[in-house]
Amino acid sequence: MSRTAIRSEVVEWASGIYEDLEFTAVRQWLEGHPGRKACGYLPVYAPREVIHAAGMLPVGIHGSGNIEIIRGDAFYQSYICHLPRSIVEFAQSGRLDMLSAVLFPSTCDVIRNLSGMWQILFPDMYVRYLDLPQVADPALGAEFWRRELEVVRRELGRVAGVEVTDARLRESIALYNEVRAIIRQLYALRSEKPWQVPTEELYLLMRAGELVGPEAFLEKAREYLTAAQSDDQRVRDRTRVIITGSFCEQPPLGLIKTIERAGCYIVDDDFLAGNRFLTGDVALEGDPTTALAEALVRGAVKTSVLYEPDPAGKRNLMKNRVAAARADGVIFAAASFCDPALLDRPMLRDGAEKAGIPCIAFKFAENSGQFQQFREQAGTFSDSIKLWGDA
Amino acid sequence: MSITCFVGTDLGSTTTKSIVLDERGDILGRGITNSRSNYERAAQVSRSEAFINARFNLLRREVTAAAGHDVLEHLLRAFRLEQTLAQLKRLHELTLGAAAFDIPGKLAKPAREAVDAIVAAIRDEELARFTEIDPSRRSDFFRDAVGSAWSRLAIELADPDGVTYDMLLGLYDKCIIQVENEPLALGFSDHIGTALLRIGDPADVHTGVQHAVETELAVLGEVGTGYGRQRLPFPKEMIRSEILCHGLGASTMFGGTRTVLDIGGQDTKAIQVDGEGIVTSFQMNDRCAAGCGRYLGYIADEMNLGLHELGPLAQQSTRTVKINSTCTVFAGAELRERLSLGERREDILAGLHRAIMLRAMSLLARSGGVDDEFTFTGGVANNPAAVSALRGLVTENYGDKTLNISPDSIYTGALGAAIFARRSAN
Amino acid sequence: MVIQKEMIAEHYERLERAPETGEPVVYTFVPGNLTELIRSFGCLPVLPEINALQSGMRGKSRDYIAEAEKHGHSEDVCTYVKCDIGMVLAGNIGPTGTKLPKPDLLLLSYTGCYTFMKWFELLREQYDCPCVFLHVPYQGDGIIEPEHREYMVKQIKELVIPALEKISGRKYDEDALRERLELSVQAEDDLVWVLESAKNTPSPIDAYFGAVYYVGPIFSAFRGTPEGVAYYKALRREVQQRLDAGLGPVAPAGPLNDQKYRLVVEGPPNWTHFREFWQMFADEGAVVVASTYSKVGGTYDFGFRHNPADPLGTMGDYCAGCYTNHNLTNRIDMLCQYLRDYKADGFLINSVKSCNSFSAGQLMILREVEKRTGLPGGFIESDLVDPRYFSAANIKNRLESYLQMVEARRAGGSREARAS
Amino acid sequence: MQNTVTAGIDVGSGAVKVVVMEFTDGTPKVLSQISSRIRKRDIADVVNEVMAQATAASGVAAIDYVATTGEGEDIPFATGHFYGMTTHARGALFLEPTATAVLDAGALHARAVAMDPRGKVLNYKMTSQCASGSGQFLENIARYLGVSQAEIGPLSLQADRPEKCSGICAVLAETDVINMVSRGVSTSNILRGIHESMSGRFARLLRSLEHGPVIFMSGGLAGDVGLVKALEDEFAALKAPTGPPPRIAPHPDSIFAGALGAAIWGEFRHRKLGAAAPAWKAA
Ligand SMILES: Nc1ncnc2c1ncn2[C@@H]1O[C@H](COP(=O)(O)OP(=O)(O)O)[C@@H](O)[C@H]1O
Ligand SMILES: Nc1ncnc2c1ncn2[C@@H]1O[C@H](COP(=O)(O)OP(=O)(O)O)[C@@H](O)[C@H]1O
Ligand code: SF4
Ligand code: SF4
Ligand code: SF4
Repeated sequence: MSRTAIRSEVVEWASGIYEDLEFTAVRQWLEGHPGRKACGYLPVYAPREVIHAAGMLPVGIHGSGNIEIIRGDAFYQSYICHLPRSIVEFAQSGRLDMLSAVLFPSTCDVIRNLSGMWQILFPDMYVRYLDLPQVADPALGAEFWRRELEVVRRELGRVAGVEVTDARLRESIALYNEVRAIIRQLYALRSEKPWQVPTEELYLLMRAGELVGPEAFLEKAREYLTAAQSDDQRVRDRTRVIITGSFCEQPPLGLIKTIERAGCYIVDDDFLAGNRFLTGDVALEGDPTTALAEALVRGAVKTSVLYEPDPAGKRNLMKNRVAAARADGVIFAAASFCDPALLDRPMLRDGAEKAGIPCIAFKFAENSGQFQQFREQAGTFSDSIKLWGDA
Repeated sequence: MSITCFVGTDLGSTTTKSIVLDERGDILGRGITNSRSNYERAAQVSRSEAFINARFNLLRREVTAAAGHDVLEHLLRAFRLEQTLAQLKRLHELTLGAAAFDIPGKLAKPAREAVDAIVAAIRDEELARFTEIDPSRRSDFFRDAVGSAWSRLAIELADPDGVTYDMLLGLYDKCIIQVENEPLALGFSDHIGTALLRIGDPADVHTGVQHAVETELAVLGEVGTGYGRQRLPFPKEMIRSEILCHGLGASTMFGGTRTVLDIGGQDTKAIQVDGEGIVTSFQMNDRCAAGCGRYLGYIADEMNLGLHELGPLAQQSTRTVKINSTCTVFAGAELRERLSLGERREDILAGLHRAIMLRAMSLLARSGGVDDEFTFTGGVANNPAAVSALRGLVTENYGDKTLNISPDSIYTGALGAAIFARRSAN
Repeated sequence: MVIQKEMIAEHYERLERAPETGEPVVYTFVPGNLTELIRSFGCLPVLPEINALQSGMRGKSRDYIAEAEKHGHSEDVCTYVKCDIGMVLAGNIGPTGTKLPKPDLLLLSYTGCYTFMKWFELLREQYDCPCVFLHVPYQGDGIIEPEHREYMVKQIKELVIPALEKISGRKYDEDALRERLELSVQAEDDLVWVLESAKNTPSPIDAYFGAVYYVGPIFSAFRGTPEGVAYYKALRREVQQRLDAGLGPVAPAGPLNDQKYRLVVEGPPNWTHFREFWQMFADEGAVVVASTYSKVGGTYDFGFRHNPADPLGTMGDYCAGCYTNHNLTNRIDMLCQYLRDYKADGFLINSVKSCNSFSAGQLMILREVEKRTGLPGGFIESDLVDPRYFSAANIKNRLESYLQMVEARRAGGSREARAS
Repeated sequence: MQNTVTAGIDVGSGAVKVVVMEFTDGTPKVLSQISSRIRKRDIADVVNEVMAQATAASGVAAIDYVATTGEGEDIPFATGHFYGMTTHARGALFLEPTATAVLDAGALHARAVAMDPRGKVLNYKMTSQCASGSGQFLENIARYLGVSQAEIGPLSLQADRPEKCSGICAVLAETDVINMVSRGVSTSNILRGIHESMSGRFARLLRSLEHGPVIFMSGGLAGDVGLVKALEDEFAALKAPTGPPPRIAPHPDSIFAGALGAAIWGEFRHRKLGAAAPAWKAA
């Protein structure tokens, strides 16, 4: 098969998974693994290693703009972001019945409260709210998180009927280290040659990775990476931008396409940030739970979800990311009503602008259907960077 | 003869409806008009229409027996014609006045001539319509019926370098308000005489008409409801929330009702009632009026169609277009954009109807779901495409449920109010 | 009450003088406020939420919010934050017209609300001052897990106390803290008595609109102070008098003695139209007999009291027990219990746009409480301090419809009772 | 140096505007400008029609660069496309060389754009997908009140006791207006009230930018003197902390700002790209 064909096959596979509102991939996995179970997790970060080590399929629950909302709106007022509506819609229509457990990380109060709703709506599912360690002191934070992880480890083991031994957990950690590595490579390639890795494709691949388990993902990601490295595409005259603020509710694919078509290359983003939450490898030596805890407390990506102990941290974040990605500008694209993203934005934007980085900001919803506004803004942004260069 | 009766008036945001009940609680008359700037007037007009309707119902049996059904129909249409002509006459006077005042200099004369010509043409059309055997349907409201004729004729008569279309339409827009808000004499006794003459004054119906004129309709109780209820000239205890009225009205129409969906012009309500018609929970749309009946009104305007034509057109769709935004004010723009993207009118319309119903489904879910039996009320229930979209969504999400729609659905709130009036009088 | 006004005015004046007197200033939040600890170091607490709500009541929030939005804040986020940031940008003049001092320390007790974290990160940018973070784990499973308690105590010991020692130059004095905690308990007892007086018919208090005044001192700067104790004693006397006389609370347009409906309310009030909002209830003869909002700074009526014998542990329990730190199941249980204990006719949720911590999930609460108690629930929407989101007509319509429904159901219920 | 002829086509949601410009040694001159309301017609037809009229009126035989803006991305004979804010900023400077910001208010949207003296967009802010305070809303109300578009402004200027129009939703605000009419509030006072709520909204947009001293108004609403006055009053009442309130600068040709900007940027690109075959020739 030609490289282009391999690549488009992978993208098509991923796109099929993305478009599928029935979680067929998960159901198929369960059929193919009799006796095993699936555990969902909400954005942004959940310790997938622990789920995997319990022999369960980790299932990222990210909402969707493509599902018609009927019951979801029954639980949410108009001024709450869209994500929990589609998730509740999935759940209430029985599409998530195959899950035996769901983890709710402390991303924001919406997801936090959703954990309580879940407990009431699905009393038979194991539900755990994961209070990520929000603390300035690493020793205290790591110790707290280690204990939390122990609880999850023990209880998922109970749900799965498996003892999550150190050896099992270490194996899972090793596997996820590989996953993290390949994602880093894909992101690096896109940043290097964005025309080779259109964000639309990268995104679909990442999105599929949330549903198929690490083994299947690794296989496809490797195929795609090899093909993309050498499948030469036309280089266009576009502006290099970072998209930030979309770590939880995901933008519709149309928005990603619109931004690229309006003259921008996306060279860094925080879509599905959970899969890049730990910036480095997790240690394979020593107690694996401690290793996971340390990795989060000492090596988490800088994000709105976690407290920033460094007073200059917010100010410098965009500057550092822009430098790393050699970007021309930053697009703050947050989900409407997303507290974490929107409350952080003034600080991040201030820092960026003080560093002379052009910025624009807009809000979307996962079900935004009209893109003119975004096209107009992204277009004007790239117009002005192109017409005026550094001036 | 005297008949005891009870009146309920529902001052909606788009239409005002009245129901007259007799002593036994049977509907004696229905009246409807478009809500307008003067709430009190709107309530008076719809009330007076309900009494006209009541009197026609009173004379129905006698006239039908004496002269046959066709004569009754003919008389009714003649009566409507007389009312229309009376309003048209007033509109004519006012527009001439406005033309003299607003349009300066040498255009004043041609403007007045154009007004004369338009009014004469409308008058002719109305007369011609009267002689037609089975005239096509159109809005019952003077504003809409005459407005669309005016606009059509103004396009024909306009002169881009002289009296323009905008000027002519401006005259209409300005004066129609006054016509609507003046207390014109449009009641039963005002026009029944001339209406009789117009159909040749058949002697065999005189007694029936005489009886209807002479019957006293003694109002023992009156309750107001609806969006504008606070402005009705009623004491507080005679005013009921429209939620309660819709619940009670729907449950009276269909005794098994447990869930009510009411979609009116500006609001949507999902109501759950118990076996007695008492509301147990309700939800209404928040401050955003997206996806309410008015939305369809804008769409109809944009397409130059009557409201009643929208549904049937949407039902010809083969492929529902997905619509996201349902901001009512932008409805027209959304439609234009979709059309410019090459979508078919029917398909867009189908999408719009589905979008409205999706919002309604959310409210229903919020209020506690859809229970058997389910009754759909309010003006939008007259729209077959809305009904079939709703039916589909309900079945998909709640399984098979009995869906009731009454031909009187738009009067549900008024009916509930009238029943309250009757109850509190007893 | 006059005393309350004086207490508050005095506190703000003292804050204004703080730069001269050298009293260190600690900013912190109402839920999870460690007032006794702060005071035991001779520091003065500032509660930005209180400033925000006061600005809302005094008609200043609109401009402050506009100011914050001009500086890049989104329309979508909590308006308390924007109101506060706007106030700071506009010169940091507090609600009573006195200048607010800069914080020497931001004590970020991360309790029951995500926004707190961002709020103080934002203030840290403004003031360039130290910020100490106290992570209070959420009661995800509806209990305070022992490890969580231990974790909080450790943080107080290892992070909070050293930070306070640093800015005040004083050593931690556990006995002084104990004394303050004892004062807290006295005030807490009286407050609970006052809140529970609403079990009487007619209720001598409004446990929502009135209670926001009553909880003011204890939720903010005056817990663990002699002034606080005196205030609650006086309040208790006043309520006792009304109770003895069979009188109801005094709504903005006059006393509400003729109480047609007894309601339980969930959610914070609107501050920009506070009096108008209250009067809408009073006009219909509705009195609120219990509310959850009056528990954001502590769920004392469920038995919690500060325990002087275990000063740090009790502070952990206090933080973790504030209303919004409870999971949904607990919140639902609490409402159901109020409806029963206070013999209410129904409950009403005022859902505010600002606050995800409160609002996300309220529609589910509505449904569950209705299901469990069989009592009718109502739902209205507004905002805390953004006047743009208060639509009087809309709220009035919903409220009226709701109360008419309550009445119809009462009448219907009695008819059914007669029939059987 | 040779003369360059360019055309700018601005496809709005309500109207299509076309200008034809000639540049002599880089100095621009407008040869013709035509606008036509779309009024339920097919957009492609309107564009062709207006283009034909504009080119006929300009008398040129060929156009070197046809630049589109607004919703005109798909016009087949265009040479290039610029995004709306880029062109409005440039067009504004052409019409009002001192302008520091543009308020572009049309039927469906409003946006405020701050630019530097070269027309570079520095910052912008736009309204959301909600119609409250939009031109469409004003249009609906005027229609209801029986007031023609040209009369809105002058009537609003006559207001003595403007009635505030509450409510966030335009549909509900319409009901407010109906209420006002029934309370006998005069048309002038109602219109002024709406203008005030719109100008409040616009001022908020503007104030969230660093808008400088001269605000150019473009878009259909720039022709509304009542709105312009309300906006001026709004700013005057604000007592900007630094300096006098900004000057609001409407311009009789402001509806052409987008098309002008497109034509000017077209010339800029044409110079950069070098001579190519003309984009359009007289038939
Ligand atoms: N004949 C009809 N066919 C289709 N739709 C109709 C018809 N009559 C009224 N409607 C719809 O009903 C709406 C008005 O409903 P109504 O219940 O009278 O509202 P309200 O009580 O708010 O005035 C209109 O906006 C329109 O969409
Ligand atoms: N003289 C005028 N007075 C008031 N409003 C006007 C005037 N001329 C046009 N408008 C309004 O301007 C709007 C159209 O503006 P335009 O910029 O063409 O919009 P768009 O770009 O969205 O098509 C309409 O809402 C119309 O009502
Ligand atoms: S999108 Fe933002 S507000 Fe919504 S759940 Fe995610 S983090 Fe929370
Ligand atoms: S989100 Fe709610 S709890 Fe948090 S600061 Fe705002 S109002 Fe307070
Ligand atoms: S979106 Fe439209 S319908 Fe909704 S509030 Fe805005 S103007 Fe009203």
